[in-house]
Amino acid sequence: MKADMEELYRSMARIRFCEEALANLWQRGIISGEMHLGVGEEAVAAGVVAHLEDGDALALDHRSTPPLVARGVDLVPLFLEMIGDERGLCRGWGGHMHLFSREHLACSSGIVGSSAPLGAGFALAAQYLAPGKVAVSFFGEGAANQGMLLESLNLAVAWRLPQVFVCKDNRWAITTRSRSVTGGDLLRRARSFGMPACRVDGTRVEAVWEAAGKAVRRARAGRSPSFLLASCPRREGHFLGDPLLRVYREPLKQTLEIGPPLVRSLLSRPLQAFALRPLYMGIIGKTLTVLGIEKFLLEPDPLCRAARLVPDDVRRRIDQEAREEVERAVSAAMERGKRHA
Amino acid sequence: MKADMEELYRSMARIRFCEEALANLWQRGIISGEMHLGVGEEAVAAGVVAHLEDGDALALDHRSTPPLVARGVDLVPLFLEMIGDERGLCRGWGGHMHLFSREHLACSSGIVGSSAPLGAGFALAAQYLAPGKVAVSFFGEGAANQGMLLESLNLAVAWRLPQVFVCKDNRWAITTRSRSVTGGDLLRRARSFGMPACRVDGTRVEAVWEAAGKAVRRARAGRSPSFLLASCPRREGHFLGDPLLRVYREPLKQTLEIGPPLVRSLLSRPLQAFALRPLYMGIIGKTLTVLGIEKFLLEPDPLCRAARLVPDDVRRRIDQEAREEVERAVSAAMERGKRHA
Amino acid sequence: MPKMTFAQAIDYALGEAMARDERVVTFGEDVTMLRRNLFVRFGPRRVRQAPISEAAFLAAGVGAAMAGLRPVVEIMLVDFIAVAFDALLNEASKVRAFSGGGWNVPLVVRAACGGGYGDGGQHEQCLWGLLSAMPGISVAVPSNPADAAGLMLSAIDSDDPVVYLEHKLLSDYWLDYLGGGSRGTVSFDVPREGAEGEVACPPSPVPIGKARLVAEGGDLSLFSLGVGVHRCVEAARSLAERGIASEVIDLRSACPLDTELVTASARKTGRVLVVDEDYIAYGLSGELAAVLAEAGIKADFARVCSEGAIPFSRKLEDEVLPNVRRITEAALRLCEGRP
Amino acid sequence: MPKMTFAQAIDYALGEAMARDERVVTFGEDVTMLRRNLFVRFGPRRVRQAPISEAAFLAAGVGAAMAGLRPVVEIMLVDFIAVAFDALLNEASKVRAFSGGGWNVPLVVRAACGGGYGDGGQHEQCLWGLLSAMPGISVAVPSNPADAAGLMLSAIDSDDPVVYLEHKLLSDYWLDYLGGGSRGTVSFDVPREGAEGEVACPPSPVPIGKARLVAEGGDLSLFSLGVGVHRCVEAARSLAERGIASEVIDLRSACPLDTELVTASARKTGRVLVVDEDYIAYGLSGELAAVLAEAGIKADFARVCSEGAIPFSRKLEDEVLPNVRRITEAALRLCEGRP
Ligand SMILES: Cc1ncc(C[n+]2csc(CCOP(=O)(O)OP(=O)(O)O)c2C)c(N)n1
Ligand SMILES: Cc1ncc(C[n+]2csc(CCOP(=O)(O)OP(=O)(O)O)c2C)c(N)n1
Ligand SMILES: [Mg+2]
Ligand SMILES: [Mg+2]
Repeated sequence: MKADMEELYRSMARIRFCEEALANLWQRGIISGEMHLGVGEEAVAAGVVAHLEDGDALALDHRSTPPLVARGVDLVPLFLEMIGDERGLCRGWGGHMHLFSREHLACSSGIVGSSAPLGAGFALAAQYLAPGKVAVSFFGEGAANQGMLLESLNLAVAWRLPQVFVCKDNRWAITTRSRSVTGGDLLRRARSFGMPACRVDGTRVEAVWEAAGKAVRRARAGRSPSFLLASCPRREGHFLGDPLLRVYREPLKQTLEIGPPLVRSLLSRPLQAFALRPLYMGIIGKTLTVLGIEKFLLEPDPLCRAARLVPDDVRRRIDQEAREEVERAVSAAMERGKRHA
Repeated sequence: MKADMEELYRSMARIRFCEEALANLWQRGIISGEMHLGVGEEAVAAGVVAHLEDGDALALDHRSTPPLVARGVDLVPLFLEMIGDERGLCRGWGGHMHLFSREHLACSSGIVGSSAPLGAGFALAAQYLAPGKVAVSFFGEGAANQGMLLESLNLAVAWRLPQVFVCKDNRWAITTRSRSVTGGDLLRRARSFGMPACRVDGTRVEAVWEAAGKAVRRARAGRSPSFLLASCPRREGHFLGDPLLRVYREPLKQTLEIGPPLVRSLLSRPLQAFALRPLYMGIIGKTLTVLGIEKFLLEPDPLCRAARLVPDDVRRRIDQEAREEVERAVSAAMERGKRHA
Repeated sequence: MPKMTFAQAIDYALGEAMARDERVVTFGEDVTMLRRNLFVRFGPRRVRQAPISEAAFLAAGVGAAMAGLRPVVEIMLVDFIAVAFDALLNEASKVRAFSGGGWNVPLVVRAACGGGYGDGGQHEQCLWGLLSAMPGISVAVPSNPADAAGLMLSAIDSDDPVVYLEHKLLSDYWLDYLGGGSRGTVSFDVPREGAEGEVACPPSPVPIGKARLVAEGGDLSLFSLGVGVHRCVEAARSLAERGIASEVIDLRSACPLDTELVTASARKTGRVLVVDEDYIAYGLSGELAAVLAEAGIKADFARVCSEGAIPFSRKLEDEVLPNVRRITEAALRLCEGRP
Repeated sequence: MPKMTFAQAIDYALGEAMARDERVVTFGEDVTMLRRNLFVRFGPRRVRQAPISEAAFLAAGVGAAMAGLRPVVEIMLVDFIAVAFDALLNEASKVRAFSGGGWNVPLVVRAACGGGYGDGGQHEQCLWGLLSAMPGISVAVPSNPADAAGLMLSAIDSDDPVVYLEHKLLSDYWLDYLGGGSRGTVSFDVPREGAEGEVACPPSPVPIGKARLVAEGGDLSLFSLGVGVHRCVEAARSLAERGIASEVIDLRSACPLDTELVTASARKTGRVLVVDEDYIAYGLSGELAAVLAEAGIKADFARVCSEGAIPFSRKLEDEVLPNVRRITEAALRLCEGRP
């Protein structure tokens, strides 16, 4: 079987436009709290979710909208939920980190790592109630150091759960370079629990689709769980308004905010380790720089990459349809939200 | 450097006689609660602890007496603690699962897996307060599925902690065959976190001593943590009075206790899966048999093995000295305990 | 009605529920052996051995319950729930709220609790206070075989998470396992009416949140649950000898509380003594005090609870856990108006 | 005395403690950035980045404290303590007891808590009730910069574990991070006297367990901590307009409780209203009710708390968290003797 590039591209476009709409609503103050976008993860979400069918389950983390959009969750209740409306997907109780759709067997949690055991539970239930169905857990590379996630890798193997673990490796956990606090290599780590694991370029939807297909089929056949390590960029910082990104967006303002206290610390008494302080300052500076460079120069945009695999006119048509769909959903949500308020 | 076999044997003999004394006190009802013995683990405890020096730390699990005895904890307060005396090592508050010796930087915990992060903390403190000192964590192969232990493997590598993880693989976690609930292989698992790991026959003290020496030196030099997987038999069941062992010790009595309810279940209505029930019954039976056979036929006794490496007369002298030392300590403890009661 | 031990009653109810409903499964460490009678009946698919990974398998229980199973997850001793706390605090107890009422978690967490056999403070805690502090979870604590069976049935039938606590002093096999009952050389203060008794056949459900009036009396209300109930009954006997008539109420669950029965009794007697094997601070005794105060009941009030960590030494332990002497003394002080 | 924000005050005290005592170290996720001012001053050895492994690094904090360090371990948001609960419940809080008093754990657990910015129920909990239910641990909850600095010093100086909770509504950088304060389009009901104020230089310790009398009054006692204190002060103002004089007490710590001040105030006013952003059941309000009842104080009693999970929607959230309207109404009912 070959990937249906048009459908994958459509899925990715829908995700991207939804994320952009969310960013816009958030910037306008209509969405409250943190807002972790999945911009950059479109290929992973689209490529994996394309293999799911009715009765399959999804356990998601704090970047839960892309897989839900790909899964076909109704956009109007989704946006209504985001704006805290009581006719939202969760009646305004969940919000963007706790999106639940019973109909799609999809849940999310803001506790890093918990999507793994929750997904294991879905997979376990499938063994009894719906053989042949699978559960997919999405999480980040930072979550791969969380105990319950590591336990789940073992549990899935021990119980032969029809589960697929999808690790979205964007190399960062908030402001921490994950490599700097992670021992060994995640692929070997997953394999060491006795499940097949493969690395895939998470900016290439066709590659994700291919690898995910194998993993899902394996799970469906009841053969074993698998682990997918998909590298993908973090194009919008950890969350919207990420102070580190703001250093680049509003360099003057942020430097004025962050700078003076840092300089004060540099000179503060007693002068313990005085000679070393510029070095420490340098570490902070370097983190900021790396974050900035990665964002602006090096990271490929998965949507652009996918676009190249679709005929131009088709792509334009899909773009327009997806954009209109999202715009309609946002207006409908805003409309109903207002009427209700 | 070569192992000082006499000293290692002495350490093992002391451990064994202490464990036997504990068993005796427990059987007489003088020690309350569970009693997990370390009979079978003498070579691991002796071989590892022989490398420790002042300022090194120990984090232990529910089989904590062997390493403490090897470490030179005073036997009288140790026994006094076991009998719940207020002049015991922990004034009668800790008991056999919560033995603490501040003087030896040694702690234990009955929560499976916790010795790993507690040991990480000791190692962390050493980095600041006592460079060159190390921390050793002891735990079982069953604990290797506990999240905080897995996290600790990563933490130790990420922070380059001077820590040695010692996994005593006795193949069982209470009545569970660990292999049946463990994915992959523990050696690969430890290595996948980026630390050296090696397997060693935990019934051969000279082999343990050699492997532990490398690991401890590596930690002392600040180079990295290591993982030791030492296989060792579980010669006394999970704990004293283990009902599964009793099937062999008091076959008639136990069969009378365990049997009839099982048969009742076999025949209970409604007869779901009736045809399969004898199979299920067989699984129970097989577990019991495997446990029994392992104990009585296959398992080598580490103490006997070590004895062969020591001249006969020396061994006899050591045996006698150790036995007398333990007997003296037990009598002193019982004496004081009585005086106090 | 046949006589059963406390432990038999629980597994009897669980077995009946499993026979009745395919969706009821149980998993946890060592269940093959701990529940061997159910294992022989239902096999390894429905009585499933788990690795020592409480955080993962309890959260898996949450997911499985969301997807339509009715799992009874065993966490051997309730003390170990600490390593799996997130599954309760941030997942199980919140799904109904977060989903706007659209999704629920029919999960039972089964664990043994309580002390009195000298196993030390990491294995003898009760923790029903801690567990009741999470909105969205019920906590059932039976004190006798009939309730043990009835509450287990209700827990399994409940559409929301229930923690079911089985006191080890009432459960012969736990005492045998952990207290070393196999030795003839130890004995435990096991309340007989708790450890064995009649159980309806088939077992009849006991609603969670309905307390039981164990003894009537007009001078003093004794509120407790689990083993504490039996200690209260014993204390009430010795109080009766001094002419004090105590009302003993078995709360049966720490959450929800049967505020109706509790307030009625307190109103009647005007004196309340809470007997709680769990920790004194921020626990059952506090919540009861607040419930009474909110209802405008200004009863005399005292509490006999565990004041801190439970010591290993049997002698020390007997002093720390609420015992008949402490209960009686506190009751007398209360009745005499002494502080 | 210089003016500081709440957040500055905490890190100021922490920085002073680190400068004074080499054994004070801090670690947790993202501390390089979250504590960048301390990082620049003390470097990566003493401000140490951790993987997302709270269970391991909090327990490592326990071990490190036992071995002589004085770690301040950051658990970003207190909600996440659930994944590391064992380190507190079964390790940190029990070492002193288990070792027969011979060993102690000078550990500070620092976490942000509280809601009011629309982040949903897994990120906005208070949990000081849950944390206080473990014997052997103190829980400090400052409500203003001076206390924030002073309690942090005392926490670090304490020889036993202290959980130090930093309310996000008072901490500008957390609000900026999690509430998205960088947008000009949102606003939060930040209590001004809590978010900024004078701090002694050098900071002076505030003993843990000593409450503060914020306002005197004879008609009614309002007990609270954290942001709740400011809500009480505001309610007291509007009550004063109706001729009701409220006494406002900032408990400053959920455990230990300043029972002396609390009972004195309740005795004086005869009416107690507990305002608690944490959950209503099995929490602070209950414990206070029991403390009062035990002391024989039969005051009128009511509580305004969070009744259950905190909803995401700002509108719903404002209703669930104790707000000035709910406090005022409850106070009025209490003063009018209505239920
Ligand atoms: C148990 C827990 N610890 C910490 C956090 C705070 N937190 C939220 S997202 C995040 C980073 C997660 O990194 P990763 O898993 O790589 O996902 P990413 O955000 O990069 O997609 C952290 C530490 C949390 N929500 N839960
Ligand atoms: C967190 C936790 N879960 C379960 C238990 C109960 N338990 C005590 S010992 C044990 C088996 C441990 O197996 P292993 O680590 O292999 O050590 P062994 O007893 O074989 O030496 C279990 C499950 C516990 N004490 N703590
Ligand atoms: Mg990441
Ligand atoms: Mg083992």
